[in-house]
Amino acid sequence: MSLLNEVWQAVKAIGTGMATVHKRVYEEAPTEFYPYVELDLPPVSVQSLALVENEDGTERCIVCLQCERACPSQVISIERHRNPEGKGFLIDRFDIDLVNCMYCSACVEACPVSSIVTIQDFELSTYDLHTLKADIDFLHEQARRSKKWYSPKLGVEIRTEDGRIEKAPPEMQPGGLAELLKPAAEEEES
Amino acid sequence: MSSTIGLEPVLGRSDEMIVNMGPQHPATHGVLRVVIGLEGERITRAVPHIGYLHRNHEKIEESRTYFQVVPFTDRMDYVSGTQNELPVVLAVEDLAGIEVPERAKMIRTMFFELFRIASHLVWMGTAMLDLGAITPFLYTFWDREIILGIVERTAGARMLPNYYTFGGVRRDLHPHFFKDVAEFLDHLEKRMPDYEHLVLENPIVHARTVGVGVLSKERAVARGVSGPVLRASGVAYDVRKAFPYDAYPEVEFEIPTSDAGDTYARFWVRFQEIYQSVKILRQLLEKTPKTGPFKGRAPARLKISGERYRAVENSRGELGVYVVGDGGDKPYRIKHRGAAFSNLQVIPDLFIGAKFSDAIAILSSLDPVFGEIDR
Amino acid sequence: MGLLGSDERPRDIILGTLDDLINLARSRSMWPLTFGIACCAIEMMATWDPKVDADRFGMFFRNTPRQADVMIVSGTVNKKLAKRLRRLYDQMAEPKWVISMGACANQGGPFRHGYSVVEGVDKIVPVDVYIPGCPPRPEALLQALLLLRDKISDRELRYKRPQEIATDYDVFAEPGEDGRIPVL
Amino acid sequence: MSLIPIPEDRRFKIKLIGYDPGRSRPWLERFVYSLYVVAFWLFVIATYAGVPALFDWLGWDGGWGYVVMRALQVVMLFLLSAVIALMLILALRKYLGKVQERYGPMHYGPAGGIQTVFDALKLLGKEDFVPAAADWLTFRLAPAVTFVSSFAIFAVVPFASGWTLADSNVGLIYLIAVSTLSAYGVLLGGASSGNKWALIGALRAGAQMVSYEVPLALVFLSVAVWSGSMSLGKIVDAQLGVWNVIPLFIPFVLYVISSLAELKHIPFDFPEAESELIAGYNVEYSGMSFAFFFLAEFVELFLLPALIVVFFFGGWHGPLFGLEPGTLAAGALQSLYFSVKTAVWVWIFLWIRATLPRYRDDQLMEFAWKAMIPLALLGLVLAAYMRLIWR
Repeated sequence: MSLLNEVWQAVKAIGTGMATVHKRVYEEAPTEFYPYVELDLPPVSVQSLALVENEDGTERCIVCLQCERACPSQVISIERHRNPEGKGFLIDRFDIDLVNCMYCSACVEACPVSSIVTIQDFELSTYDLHTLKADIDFLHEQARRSKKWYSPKLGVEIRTEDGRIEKAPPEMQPGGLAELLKPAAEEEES
Repeated sequence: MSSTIGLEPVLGRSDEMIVNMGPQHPATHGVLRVVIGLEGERITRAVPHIGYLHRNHEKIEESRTYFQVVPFTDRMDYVSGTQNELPVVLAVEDLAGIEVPERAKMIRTMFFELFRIASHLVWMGTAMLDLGAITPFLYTFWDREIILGIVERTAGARMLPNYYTFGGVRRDLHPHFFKDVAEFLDHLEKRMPDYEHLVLENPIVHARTVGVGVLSKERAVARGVSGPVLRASGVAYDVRKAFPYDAYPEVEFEIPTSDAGDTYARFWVRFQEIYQSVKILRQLLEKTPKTGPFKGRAPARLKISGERYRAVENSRGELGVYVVGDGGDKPYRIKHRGAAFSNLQVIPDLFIGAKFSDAIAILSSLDPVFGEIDR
Repeated sequence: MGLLGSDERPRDIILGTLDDLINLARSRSMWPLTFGIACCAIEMMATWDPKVDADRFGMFFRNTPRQADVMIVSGTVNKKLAKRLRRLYDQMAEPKWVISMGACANQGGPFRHGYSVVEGVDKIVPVDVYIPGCPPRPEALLQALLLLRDKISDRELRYKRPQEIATDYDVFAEPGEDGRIPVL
Repeated sequence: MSLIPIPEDRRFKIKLIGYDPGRSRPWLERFVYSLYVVAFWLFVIATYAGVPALFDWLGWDGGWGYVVMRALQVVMLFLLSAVIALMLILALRKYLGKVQERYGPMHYGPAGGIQTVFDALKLLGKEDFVPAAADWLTFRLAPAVTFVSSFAIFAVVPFASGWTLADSNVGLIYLIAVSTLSAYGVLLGGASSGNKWALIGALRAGAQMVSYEVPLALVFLSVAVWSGSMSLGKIVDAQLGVWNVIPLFIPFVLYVISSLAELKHIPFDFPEAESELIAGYNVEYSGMSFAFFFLAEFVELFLLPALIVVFFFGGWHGPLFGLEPGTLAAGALQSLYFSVKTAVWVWIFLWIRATLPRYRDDQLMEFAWKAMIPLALLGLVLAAYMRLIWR
């Protein structure tokens, strides 16, 4: 009898497994139709790097070389010269080797003026590796193309329809919990 | 020839067939190569060869500053993301005397346990793939996608987020983090019975794993294995309990152990660990303050002298690091202690005498990850 | 890769049309090789998971190189693995394509300063599509696979000369005096 | 300093050609896949009713005309097997997609309907490679042996009353002979490849064949004893009152298990254990040779469930609504019943494939020798005893 019971238990277990699998036929799959439907990535997602210009077209970067020093993968190379008029430096060359970048966003952490930012554009696959050696025009173009970007100092910024740069609403911010909770707490008090 | 290292004495035998399992083999979970001597289906010799993913982690890290070391450690045990960063972070915090706020510790622990679940889910899928069942792989990867989505919303990357830093974590939690994790835990608890039906209760899995690849307690200790492999052999050693770090002293959890030491026991222990991780996460969701500091005060340039060994219990076992600082901003020496590397030592013990199909099941129950083994 | 094995565009209308048809079929049925190397391999597996599901585009893994069309180099290739990678590529049946996934496969990535890492898999095998990222997200791999699809089926892209493979890199050790290949 | 000029737009955009689903469209899927089913059904009708009617109309139904007619039917069946393979590969991939919370092929052709056509065309244009270590003749012959031996089962399968190529009175013996041959193809292919994985796969196929052939023969014997005939047509006829599955329940269960083993199907897919032996016996095959192994596998995936239906589920039997048996309409209806029953069994096989892991190869042998053969003998004795009592 124990043998029969064993066989019955085995058949029952296999049946349960098969029922578990078959259950999914009636459920809608969670697939994203990626190339047909645009992907909605969180604003802090690190997919690529960009160099933001100010609204008036001037450079936000002050060429302090902090990002070059912070980079663990050593892909940033900058050349600069002293500004002949006024103080500070001007950019000669600002290259980021996006091929060898490890997308750790250490440069973004290091940037004191939030000039170098992370963006969500991941569609950078290419037939030709040379297109990924990003010079300053490429990095500016990346910023111009993207609607929103992130840097730890200023949080998530968005580009409005008329080209102005604004801080994103608190629910888009990674550390936005405090600001988000504040109105609710005030309402409770009143 | 280079392909017969360790097998020279048997080359003359005609009744033994020598096959190379790997580096490209679907069941080796990466680039392990095991040179196997077969008599029919029975394994007479097994010599594991590693080094196909040697990336020179330690020497590159010694030429980087402490802040730059952290993203490199991510790439070691790439299945369990942030777990690798913690030993280095803990050791440097000890040496530099950096204070970590309580909330930061709790955030770290939550990410640690999330990645433990993610890693065990990947293990479950691939182990079942090795045993021949395709479907659980897809289910576990979908559940893992949910975890990675939660991680990405806060930390900025899916797999290797470079999230921990000296003194805490890099960013505050996403506003919906607590809600997301609670929803995910509910979802996972609904799915776990399905996984039990498909994996643990399946009679074919029983037939393939019970009594296969038995690792005795003494042999396990002698070989220096750790993690689920050790606990399945009946040794209740867990770094989280033995040398607590971060928020682990404040949460309650058990160490699941089994005395059987076979492949099924290793499967079972990993399942129980998922339940324990869910338990820890539920407690931390209650305890963690919604707002507060997420990062302590750390100097921008760390200059460290002294040496320190710190270990954490990652998904595969004791992941340790030995850091020596010579007063500069770069480590003088970094030595990683990989859990999967030590677990791989038992391959000859378990393989020899087993059937070839058993070897596949045993290897999947060891759950090797080659970023950490070859470094 | 033309039907008749040459890189020249067939001038005949019938052969040209047949060539297009076969290349259309090839581009719509790319079976990658199961060859995971490192971190990117996990994201490569995730490309076939329910969220992204590359099987929608008719791609599924084959374990043996003989039956695979696309090799996805998903991770760091070091000098010990280089020979094996080249052998796998040689074992694949024509026509075959290579996707270089992630920073390490592209040019060595963060590990390129080490002594053991091959700086770019295109020094060993000809690469058709490169994906930046460390690791690239699954959708990026899907985009690369679709770029490869367009490269195979599109005439203009198809008949472009492949980039010349650098050969000055000594990945392959010469056999020694005793005829043995030294272990790298 | 790059040698290649950097293009104006550095982005390479995917060309979104064809058809954007955006979401799943179950009605479209059903429509496209029912087209396949209709094609299959029309092929069956054309083969078994159309071709004889054509030759009858031509008045060319004697002597050499008969030979030509049969040859034409075989060609039609070859085309039919191609349709079946395309259909079942697609069905497998779509069903696996369904149960795995994803979609499966869906972007090429409406709802992925022509995905497998692309696959077949691609394999046609792929290099067909013979390794240096392989035995050329055997290596080339093995896929043909495998395909022909599974295709040969078609000869005796009755799709409707009288709709069969050869309703031989030794049909069962023919089946045993032919199905044994299919393992030979695998064995030859694996052993001639000059590859160790393939060799292990071939040896496993041989060992597996030894263990399932004996219970299979005993099951055939019980069916023959109970039905009183070895002709498949007569076996179906004998099930007019009650299907064989009720009196012959033990042989039925054993037959399903041995069918799974003969099919090299999960949980018994040892010769082609993908995660153990890379691809097993066909590890060195590429291009069309591999396609023939694939084709043979999926033709068998249709034929073995079809034989289950013939032996145990009443074959083509079903309500005829007053149609005269033997007419075209009745034949079409009967073949529809037969196809639907077969489809249910194919679905069960796919379901098993989606769920279960793989046994170890010695466990099947142990199971076969210790459990299946005694049970098969018991089933045979019971069948003979019941035959004595009731018929």
